[in-house]
Amino acid sequence: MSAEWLFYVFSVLSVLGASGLVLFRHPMSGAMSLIVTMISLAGLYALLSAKLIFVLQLIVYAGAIMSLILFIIMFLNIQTIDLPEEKGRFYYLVGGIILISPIASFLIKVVKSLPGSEATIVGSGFGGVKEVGLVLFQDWLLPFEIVSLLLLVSLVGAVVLAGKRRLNK
Amino acid sequence: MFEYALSVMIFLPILAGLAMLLFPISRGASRIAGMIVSLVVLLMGIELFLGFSGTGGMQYLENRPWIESLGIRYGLGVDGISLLVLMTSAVLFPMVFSIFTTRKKGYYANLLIAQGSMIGAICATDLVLFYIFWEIMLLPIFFMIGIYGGPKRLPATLKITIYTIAGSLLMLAALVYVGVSYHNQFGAWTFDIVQLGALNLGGGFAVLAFFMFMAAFAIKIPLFPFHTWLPDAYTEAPTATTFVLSAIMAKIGVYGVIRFVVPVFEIEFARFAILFSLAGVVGMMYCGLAAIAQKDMKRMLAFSSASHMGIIAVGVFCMNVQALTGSLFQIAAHATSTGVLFLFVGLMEERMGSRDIGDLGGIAYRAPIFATFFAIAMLASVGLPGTSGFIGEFLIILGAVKFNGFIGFLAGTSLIIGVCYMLWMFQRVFFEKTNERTLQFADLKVSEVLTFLPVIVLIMAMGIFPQAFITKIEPAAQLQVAQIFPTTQSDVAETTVLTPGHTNTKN
Amino acid sequence: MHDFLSFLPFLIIGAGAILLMLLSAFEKIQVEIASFVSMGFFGAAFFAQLLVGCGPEASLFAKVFNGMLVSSNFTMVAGLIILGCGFFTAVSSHSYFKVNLFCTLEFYCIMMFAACGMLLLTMAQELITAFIALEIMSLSIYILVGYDRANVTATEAILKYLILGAFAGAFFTMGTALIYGGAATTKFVEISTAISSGSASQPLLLAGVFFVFVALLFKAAAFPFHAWVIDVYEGASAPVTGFMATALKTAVFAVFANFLALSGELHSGWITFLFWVSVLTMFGGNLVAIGQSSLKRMLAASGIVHSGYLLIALVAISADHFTGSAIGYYLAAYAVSTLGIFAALSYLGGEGEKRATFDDFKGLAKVRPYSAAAITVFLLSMAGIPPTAGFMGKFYIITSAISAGQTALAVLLVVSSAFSMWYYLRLIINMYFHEAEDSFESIGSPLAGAGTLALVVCVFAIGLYPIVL
Amino acid sequence: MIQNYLILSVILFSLGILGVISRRNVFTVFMSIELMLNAANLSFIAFSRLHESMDGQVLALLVMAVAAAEAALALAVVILLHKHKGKLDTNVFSLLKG
Amino acid sequence: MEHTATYLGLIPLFPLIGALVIGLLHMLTCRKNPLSEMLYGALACIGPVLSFFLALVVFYHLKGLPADERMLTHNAYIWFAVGDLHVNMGFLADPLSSLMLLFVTFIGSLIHIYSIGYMAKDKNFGKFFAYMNLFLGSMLILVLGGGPVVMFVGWEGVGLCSYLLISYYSEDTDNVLAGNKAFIVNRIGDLGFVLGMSVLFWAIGAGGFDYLSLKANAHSLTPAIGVAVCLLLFVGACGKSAQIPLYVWLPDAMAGPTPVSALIHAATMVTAGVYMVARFSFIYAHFPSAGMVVAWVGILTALLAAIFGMFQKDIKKILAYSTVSQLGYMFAAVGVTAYSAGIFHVFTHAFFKALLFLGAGSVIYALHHQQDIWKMGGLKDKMPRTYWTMLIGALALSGVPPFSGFFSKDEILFSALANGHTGIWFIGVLVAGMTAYYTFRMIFLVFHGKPRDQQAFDHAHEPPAVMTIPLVILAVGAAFAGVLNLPAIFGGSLNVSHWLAPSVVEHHPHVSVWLELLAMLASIGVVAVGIYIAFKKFAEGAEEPVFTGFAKVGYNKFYVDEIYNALFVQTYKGFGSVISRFLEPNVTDSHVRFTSWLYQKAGNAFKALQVGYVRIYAIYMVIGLSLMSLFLSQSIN
Repeated sequence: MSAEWLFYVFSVLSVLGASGLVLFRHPMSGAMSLIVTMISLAGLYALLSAKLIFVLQLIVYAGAIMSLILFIIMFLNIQTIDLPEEKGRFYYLVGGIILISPIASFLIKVVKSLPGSEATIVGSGFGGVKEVGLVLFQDWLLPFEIVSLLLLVSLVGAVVLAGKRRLNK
Repeated sequence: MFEYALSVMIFLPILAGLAMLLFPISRGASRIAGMIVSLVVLLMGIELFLGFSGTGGMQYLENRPWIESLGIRYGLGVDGISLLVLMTSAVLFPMVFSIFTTRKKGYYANLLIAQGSMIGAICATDLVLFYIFWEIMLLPIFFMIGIYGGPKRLPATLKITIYTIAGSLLMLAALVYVGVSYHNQFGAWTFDIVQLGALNLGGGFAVLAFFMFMAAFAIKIPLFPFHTWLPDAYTEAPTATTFVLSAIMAKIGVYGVIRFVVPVFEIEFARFAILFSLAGVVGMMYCGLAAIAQKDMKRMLAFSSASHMGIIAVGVFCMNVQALTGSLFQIAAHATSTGVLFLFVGLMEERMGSRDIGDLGGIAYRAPIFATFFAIAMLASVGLPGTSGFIGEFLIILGAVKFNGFIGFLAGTSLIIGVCYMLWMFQRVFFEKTNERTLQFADLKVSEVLTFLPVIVLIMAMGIFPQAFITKIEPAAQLQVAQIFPTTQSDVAETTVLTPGHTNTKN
Repeated sequence: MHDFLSFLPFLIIGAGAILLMLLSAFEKIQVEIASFVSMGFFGAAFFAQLLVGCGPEASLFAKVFNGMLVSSNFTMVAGLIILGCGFFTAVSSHSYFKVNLFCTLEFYCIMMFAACGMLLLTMAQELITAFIALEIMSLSIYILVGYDRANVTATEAILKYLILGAFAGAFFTMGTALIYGGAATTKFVEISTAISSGSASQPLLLAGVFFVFVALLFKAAAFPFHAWVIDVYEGASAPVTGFMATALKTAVFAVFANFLALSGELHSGWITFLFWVSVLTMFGGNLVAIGQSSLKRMLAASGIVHSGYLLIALVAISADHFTGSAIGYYLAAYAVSTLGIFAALSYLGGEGEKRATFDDFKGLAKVRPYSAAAITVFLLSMAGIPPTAGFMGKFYIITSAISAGQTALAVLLVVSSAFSMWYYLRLIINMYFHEAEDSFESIGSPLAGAGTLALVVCVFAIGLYPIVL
Repeated sequence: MIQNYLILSVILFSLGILGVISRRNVFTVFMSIELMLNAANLSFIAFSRLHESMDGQVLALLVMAVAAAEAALALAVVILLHKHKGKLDTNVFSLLKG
Repeated sequence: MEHTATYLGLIPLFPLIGALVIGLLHMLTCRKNPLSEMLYGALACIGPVLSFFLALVVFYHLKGLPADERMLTHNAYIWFAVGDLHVNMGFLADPLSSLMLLFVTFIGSLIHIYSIGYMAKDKNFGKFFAYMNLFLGSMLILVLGGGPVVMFVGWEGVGLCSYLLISYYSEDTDNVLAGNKAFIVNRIGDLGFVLGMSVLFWAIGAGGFDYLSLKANAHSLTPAIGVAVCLLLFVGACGKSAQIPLYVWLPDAMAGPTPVSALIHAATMVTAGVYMVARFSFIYAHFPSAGMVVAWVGILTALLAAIFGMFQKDIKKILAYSTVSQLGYMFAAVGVTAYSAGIFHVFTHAFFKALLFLGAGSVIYALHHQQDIWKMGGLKDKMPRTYWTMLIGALALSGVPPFSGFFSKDEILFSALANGHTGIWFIGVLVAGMTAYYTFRMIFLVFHGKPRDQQAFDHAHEPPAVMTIPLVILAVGAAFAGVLNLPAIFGGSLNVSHWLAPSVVEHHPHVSVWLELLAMLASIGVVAVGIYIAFKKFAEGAEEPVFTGFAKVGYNKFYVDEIYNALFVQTYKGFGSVISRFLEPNVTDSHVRFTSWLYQKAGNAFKALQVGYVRIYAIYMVIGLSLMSLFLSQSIN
């Protein structure tokens, strides 16, 4: 029972956080509400017995990525006057909701088509670091390896785009 | 050596033209080079013509695999249907090089490329190969009009190019459809026209493909109402280009119908022949009427050319051997008459700076030789017996009467319509009073006389001794007509019943 | 051994990328040298790919990679195209950066990373691998697009590309998730067996495949996901645009075709969808192209049209014995001519790409006849006029479409090509039929001329001897 | 049960789309995309639980890595944008159009 | 039974070669140093004279054969052969064509000689004779042609020469316009000819498309097709021989030099239609209903032209209308299947009408190109030879016995009556009176009374002998040609009719001699009345009247030219300008314009959609996604 309660709490929180992201004018507020969403998601992962992901969600997402974003927001010293006016924001929101509703309803229809079976109990090893690690390095070696390439590109790219540049004179 | 005659005739001019473009040579040198190349082609053409025996089959065959996975072959050959078209394009080109001396190097190069690709389109026996040459031949035309044309050349260029390419692209889809259908029926890929003849098409897509083929050819010929590119393009193009367009390129449209549409789409052809022949006669009358209102001589000739093409097309759709032979003959006859008229107009423009009918007058007194030549070409174009124009026109009308009395009557009116505007123009330009512009018009120089004389002689010879030509083309026409008939006799029967009631209504 | 050889081109390019990355630490190394290095690596990889050839379809390092990479004739052809594109992009960059001085060594490095991503993408037989490869490619391209940091339009281009690309990437992820939910796997082979055994959840698969398609269609710039491509092409520097237009498209269509071909059932279920998308893409692209005055924007829009043609080829592939020959051939033909155009633009654009519109190229033929002739050849190839490669490509697509019973698509294709004539001819008309207003001076580079000539030769060679088939 | 997670995932995903299409602030837009990725991740985890296979978790892991790489680049771009115009309005960057 | 005679081809060839030689000489030399007129004149006369002698040879050759075998053929070569259609360049000389041959070459030669005088000092002397020779060659092809297609060659050839010679004085626009009119109207007729030939070919031409084969197969013609063929061919004849409704070109054709009018537009070319109908008598004879059309058209034309002729003041126009009128008689004759009568009238008409024209030419020549009869008068004494010869011509034309015209015309009228066509006969007699009236009106006004233009009169003189000798020769012919076909009533034996019998299909009805006599007296009476009225009105020098009422309408030729102009020419031109000004740019081109307009507009719309805001692009994507989702959610139950 408590799992269901927790689920509802986390889901309400995450939806609220997401709504905050969409609604708040200042990115800082948006970022803060996104962190709420992410933490709630981490909780949901835990409920789904994905322990490693739960941890990584907290560390990588809520921790690293979001702090990077916050850092940059503060680094750029965004003032309210720098922000776009976005006068017609609410029209866009309403219009956007209308636009998205077919997509959402389609997806929900898809999801509803799944047979509604209760989750079975999984073993305690499910989602643990070791177990996931084994799968990762045995079955998913190639994606893992090429992610390194991706990160390398991203690294070089960040340097090229934002770093100092030595020009070919 | 003569085994590869056709290949040489195709690629010698193309390669010469490309080389001319690539290497920096002077204008005069390029003209002379072009002349030599076209004369070589001419000699080969004459040799080929003389060696051709009118058996109805293909001769001078070359056939090599090219893209084997789709059965596309490099296939060339000449038969009675293509012979005269081929000869036309071989015979007429040297004249262009000999007459116009003021153009740039690129112009001569483009002319050569045009010649090569046209010969290619005429000789190809493989649909894809034909299509390739068919498209290539538009390119030099495009550049010649665009670079060397008249003041309003840009819209004209765009119109002709996009219009004709649109048509040919439709044909591309249709020809692939034909190839795929063959593959589905016989399990092998081929685009060889002889083998495609065995194809048995039916159903809506076949009709669609037939119309797509016809769209390409109808635009090129041009059949009414797809002729609207023609007046602008013919008027704005430099004379030699207009000459090439009207004398050869338009004919390849007609030729394409005979060579590629008839064998494959016998049923559809017979079914819609009445429609297209009607388009032919309506176009003939429409353009003929439009010609009378033109002030620009070249534009008038453009309409006249369209009008004649209409009647040539009628001959193709009448599906009897007389009309078909007439069309094939008229193809050459029209090239020699109207084509040469375009050259004459070009000469006049070059010498007097105007081709406006209202500006001219009395040239006959200043230049009797020129006037005589012009008159002979003009009379051939209106179909006077004793000139080349008569035989074809007579045969076409004769065949059209058999095909459908009403069409025959309408086709016959070309006798009247043609003569109206031609005489009107001749009166304004060659008769009446001279003015200061025409006073200084010099008669043809000896070199020009020598250039035109062969064609003038040819016009007369084709009128007086046409059998020399007809024996070579008639068997092929017989075969072609025979090809339609076994399958479609029942369809055609009702349309060919003679209805004389139609024909005597104008008393 | 065969696995290794098949993988060799990827390794060569990766090694080259890393080498250049390391070299960039040294102040002394000139950009020109980097361009030669990258040319060398691309060339080496190209010949490696060519020499290896490929037998039947084979899974690479099946034990280690778990069948996530598969090489076949089709991937080899796609790889050859990508490597060739890389080579010629390096060539045109070489001359481009003689006048536009914002290049550093990392440019070539990132280009080679992009090529790595593309090569992986062509071989990927698993969704998340494909996604990562796609991201490697996309991130590299983003960087290349925004490489000229001082240029606000380049920055705008990267912004647009990045936002929309990431947006599309999110759909890919969601799609992968749904497919994973439906079939419990993300490997193509296993998805195929799941579908045929009926164990997969149809709705989830439908939605998942749909989202994956959305992402791929976005990358391929299909209608209505095409809007970014025009702005991004304009903002990016000419060689990069050329690279994007060719190599990226090749990679995307390769993975698209591989994905579609995984199961005949899957393919046949999506024919109607792809049919309409391809029709809209062709005509939408034409309509966008018609009004453009900037060459790059026109080429971007024409790229949309070509995507439409390729989508037709996708409709017409046969999932049972998939060879991808029509797609491969068309991609090659399209790549050669597009590369040629962008090479010419790189060469003739001048400093800061000051010659960018149709009007800027008026009278080019009078001043630089050979360049104009080369551009004409490329344009004619794109327009599909024989005897160029573009014509044969179109011919094969029409053939495959009609063979697959999609006659209507074939007809629409030719109608669309007729429409497309207008803007190709417009440039030719501007080059040939007007008097020159510009002197078209540019810093001569023998390499540029040689590269263009090689491409011209390729256009005709591919057109006249379609050995790919 | 699992369906609820998926529905939540769909809702979050939709909100992410909404953020992208209705907001002009660059940060918000990027974060909305992150939200979409998170929604996808939630689906992965939920399906992984449903199928009782840890592949889904690995996939989520890889997606996180990709998201991180993307975020790094995105932030570099944001800095670049800020350098140019001092604004974070996506509508400011509309030189390329037509 | 036919015989081959290879020299047949030479008959047209001589003048044609002459034309070529003269034409080339003239073309090459006229600009710099023209050759002498003597040379041209000599060259020009060689061809016709040689042809004339060959024609005599043909005549005697035929005469030497039995009546049934009087057919000489010569197939020079296969002209063209396509499928069943075999057309030889073949010539056929039978009694009919040999008769035509004789007088064509004879009169042709005379007129050539006459022209040497008439055309003297013309700057295009050589050109004139080239055209004349060309004409004669074509005419001979027409006459000798062994089949309809060969005949058509000559048919169109003479049309061309007619055009060239009418517009001979081409600096004057009106002359060229007259030439154009002639050519175009002739072409309308030619359309009928060609269509007729085509129908004929498909009906019975497969067995050979020459007269002999056609004649052999004519029995298999069905009535519908037979009538159609007859009428279509008759359209051709109408054009060439100036019958209603295509007669309008002939009066205008008088713009050409007078010898041309004499040769082409009176004696030879215009009778080609009659000749053609006679040639096809093997068809016409089978379809009397078609013949009736021919006869009525002919006689009405005769009436109409006679009415016009009564009011004209141009001497050549008067003669022109009289030619039209006489041609009407001829068609009436062939229409009632009196082919030999028609042909005989062709024969006599050639003499007296050529004579009249040449005489008129002398007058015009003498008066320095004055053609208005109201400006002449009293020339009788100044130009006696011309006067007397013309008088003979006028008497012949009026049908006064015993001049040739009387016999031939009477034969026609009698045939009509004998075949039961009283109406035709009655009109014919009426027309005979009118003919007499206008002919003598002309004679009196020109030669009698007082000179009306004293200055011109003073300069008038008899033309040189080269012009008068042909007049005299023709006058002899005009006076006595009638005896060749003297009817039985005068003790003759219809020699010409018997000569022609193998060539034409006709039968002579037997009617009582009294009827014949009565008819003859009636026509003589009417003629006498006509001459008398003319004498009363004009012999003593009348002044030019102001036409009112019917006379004005008649003088203006019932405004037919104007009506034709409004009805056909202006309509044609109107169509032309509507097409080129309105239809061509706005209607036929509309499919192109509309497509490109739509394309451009749609392009602009799409251009406007590229707003440049990234958010909007995302919205496009989402719109697409939504629509696709809607589409896809259909497939999920």
